[in-house]
Amino acid sequence: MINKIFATPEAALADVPDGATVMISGFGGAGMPALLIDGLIAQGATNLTVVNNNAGNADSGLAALIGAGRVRKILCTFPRQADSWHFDKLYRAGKLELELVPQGTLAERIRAAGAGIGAFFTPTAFGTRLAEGKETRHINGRDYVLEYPIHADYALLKADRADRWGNLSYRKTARNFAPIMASAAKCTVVQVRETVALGELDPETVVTPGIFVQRVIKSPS
Amino acid sequence: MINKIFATPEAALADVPDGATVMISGFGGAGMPALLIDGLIAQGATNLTVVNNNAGNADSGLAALIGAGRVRKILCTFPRQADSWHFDKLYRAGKLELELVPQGTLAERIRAAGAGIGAFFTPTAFGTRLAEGKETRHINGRDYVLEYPIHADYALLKADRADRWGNLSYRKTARNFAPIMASAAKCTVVQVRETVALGELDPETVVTPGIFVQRVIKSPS
Amino acid sequence: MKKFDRKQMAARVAQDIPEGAYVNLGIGLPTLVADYLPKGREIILHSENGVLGIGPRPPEGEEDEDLINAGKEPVTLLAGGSYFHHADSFAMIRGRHLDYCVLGAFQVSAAGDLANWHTGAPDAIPAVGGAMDLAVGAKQVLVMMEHLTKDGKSKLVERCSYPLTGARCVNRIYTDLAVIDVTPDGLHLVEIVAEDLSFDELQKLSGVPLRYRAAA
Amino acid sequence: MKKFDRKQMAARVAQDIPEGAYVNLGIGLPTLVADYLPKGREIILHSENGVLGIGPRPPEGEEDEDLINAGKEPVTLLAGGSYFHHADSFAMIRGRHLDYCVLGAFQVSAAGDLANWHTGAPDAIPAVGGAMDLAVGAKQVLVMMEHLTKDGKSKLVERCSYPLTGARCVNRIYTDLAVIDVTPDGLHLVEIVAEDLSFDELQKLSGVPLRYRAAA
Repeated sequence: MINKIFATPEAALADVPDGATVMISGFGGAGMPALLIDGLIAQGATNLTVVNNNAGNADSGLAALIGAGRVRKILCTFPRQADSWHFDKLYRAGKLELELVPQGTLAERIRAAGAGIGAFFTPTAFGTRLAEGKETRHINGRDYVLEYPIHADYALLKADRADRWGNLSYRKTARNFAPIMASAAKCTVVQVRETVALGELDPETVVTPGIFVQRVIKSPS
Repeated sequence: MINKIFATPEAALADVPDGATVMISGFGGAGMPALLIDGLIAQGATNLTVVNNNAGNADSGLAALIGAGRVRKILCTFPRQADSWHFDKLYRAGKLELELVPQGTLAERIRAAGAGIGAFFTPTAFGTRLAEGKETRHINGRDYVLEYPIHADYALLKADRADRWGNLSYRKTARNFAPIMASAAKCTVVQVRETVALGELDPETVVTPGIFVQRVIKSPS
Repeated sequence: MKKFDRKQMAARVAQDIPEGAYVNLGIGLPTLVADYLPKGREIILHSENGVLGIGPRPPEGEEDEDLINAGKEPVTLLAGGSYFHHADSFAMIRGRHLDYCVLGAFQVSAAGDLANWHTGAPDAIPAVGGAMDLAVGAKQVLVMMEHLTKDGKSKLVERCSYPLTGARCVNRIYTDLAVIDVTPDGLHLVEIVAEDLSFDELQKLSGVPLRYRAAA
Repeated sequence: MKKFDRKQMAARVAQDIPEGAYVNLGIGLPTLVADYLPKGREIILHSENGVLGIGPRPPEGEEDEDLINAGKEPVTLLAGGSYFHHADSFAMIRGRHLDYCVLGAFQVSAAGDLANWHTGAPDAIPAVGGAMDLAVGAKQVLVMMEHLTKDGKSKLVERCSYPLTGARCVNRIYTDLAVIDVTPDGLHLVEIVAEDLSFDELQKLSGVPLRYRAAA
């Protein structure tokens, strides 16, 4: 019987190696998998490349992972925040590499990885500093920049409900990056508010089919 | 007050000009907008370019549009069927141009149009006759073919439920091409089984947000 | 001269947004436009974090941490709203489905170049968010900014000195002094909004030549 | 010699599909594999028209025209199934999320090239469907075909004479005579399935050299 539901974050994250690329869902706090990030900090993997919209806030979650010195590089769109002090300090000290990506390009590069697209031309950032050194092309009256997929070894996600096949539903704007990150990682680990029996999720409303999910952890309530 | 619900197919299709590119949803009969296709036949526009998975079956729907001589060119993935006689006859007579596209490439080209992507590299069809003459590239150990978006003037779609903002839900595998076609056309016209009050569709389960929909017609029950 | 305040600026932008429009309001000053949309005019607000149909800020104590806008402020959802993931959200933006976006700016050039993400300071930590996508994607890009910097320099410039967000992307500029259209032959004044400000005075405060044009 | 019939072929393929696998069964002969998946082994079937978790054919009279597979036959949905649109469905395929696909074939070459969409006849109306996507996308591409054409020619060939569906994409071939792996150094016999057929006889019926190899 297929059962993707794991008992503990420790078990679900045991094999994350040093040097892994890890996608982390969430936009600010909405959809941030706090339980899994804490699990990753406890697990100890280091030299990580992290993909997230931001670069951590205050002292918990992604900020704590960065603060613990585990992150070598971050791909994100908006690192600078009033409370991104862990990132700011390491970045200014030259200890943390930043690849700044426009938000839509970040989303499309993640989606491209999941969809088997080798590269794509996007109009975003053409003529700006973020397209410097990149291949460009004029297509049908418009200028485009060539962008490549972002693949990950692990995706750590938060969803609302899951069944044992790994089907997921989300809650409101907490959905954000999770469905595309699920498709772009070799191993997708999801923390959910609730696990339900197979068949309880309406097949019309499954947002992430279980084919994209390897491991599920229920958050303690 | 926004109200995208039209009273009749005639009103919703009145402005389709000769020479338009028209996407038509459906995979076989599932999701085929029969009412709108009949409306288009009655409306009289000709010299059309049609985008569909198939090239019509038997004597109704898309097959009737083809049989009426209104279609100049068809982009599809599987024209040849036991009952595709209208297509077969005109194609063999050289009166109907065919652009045969692998199914996943067809879907991705439609999605690219809706998503503002200028072109993309896909591994599908590399080394085959369907990639002849196309630009190719070796990226990260794999061979790819460059493909361009398919834009449409109109999309004729079938969905299950709609509200006056044009939000749509679908039923089972009748969903198929409709959500991506909705995004790729300048004017998306949808026939639905049922129209509902604003707010009756669960915001978590709207599959096609109304931003992609211009006109809605309720099918007679 | 009496300049428009932030609320007046927001109301002036709101006045130009028609019934049925799909609109993205940028973080900061542009977000204020939502409060001044004319009553009874149905306008559908998009936020790049995956929501269409944003309603007003919830009452104190009824905030939902899972329902926020791109500025990470709590919002509500109107009847008819919907949620979607980030790739779909930016497909809407990049695919030219939004009728309008309203963005803040550091500088706008006579050609409609927009600089709003980076001051160019070498030690600044950069952050771009969805601005570059909105700049190339929305059918109409509206900029909302003060006419002058804090030290009195024009934010309308011949050529942006700050790094660009997008080239030739701005359609209309709303400042605390005037409403100005970007056209193929330069900037055209639509309307002076500051009280007791002549065209000549406005021109002196602006870093680029302005032309008169009948209001749209 | 007694060849495997279609049901035996389907059962032989089914035997190799492990618990938990995500599988796409091509139109025609491969669809039959669904009927022979071992009871109690949970396997999730995908169809390119936007469904995961396909169940058995519905009883007569309970067909739903909105619930079909890629062969346009009525199917059912298992608990745990889900629906999605065509771009998402082919993202699953192209993005290498399917563990297996099973495809029919006109010819397979010693290098694993697959020809299954076009006979090359100049007057034929071509049709490709999702075959080219499946050929490049599935982690394991299994081919299921008769060993010989109707006029007795080997469908295993040095070089496909029919137009290709995909180059170097096939992993394993199931025929009515044998199971054969495609490896970097040619075709390796896994198992003879026809009764009373020697390796030498099988080799004579095959258009390319076969090597022995221990069954996987």
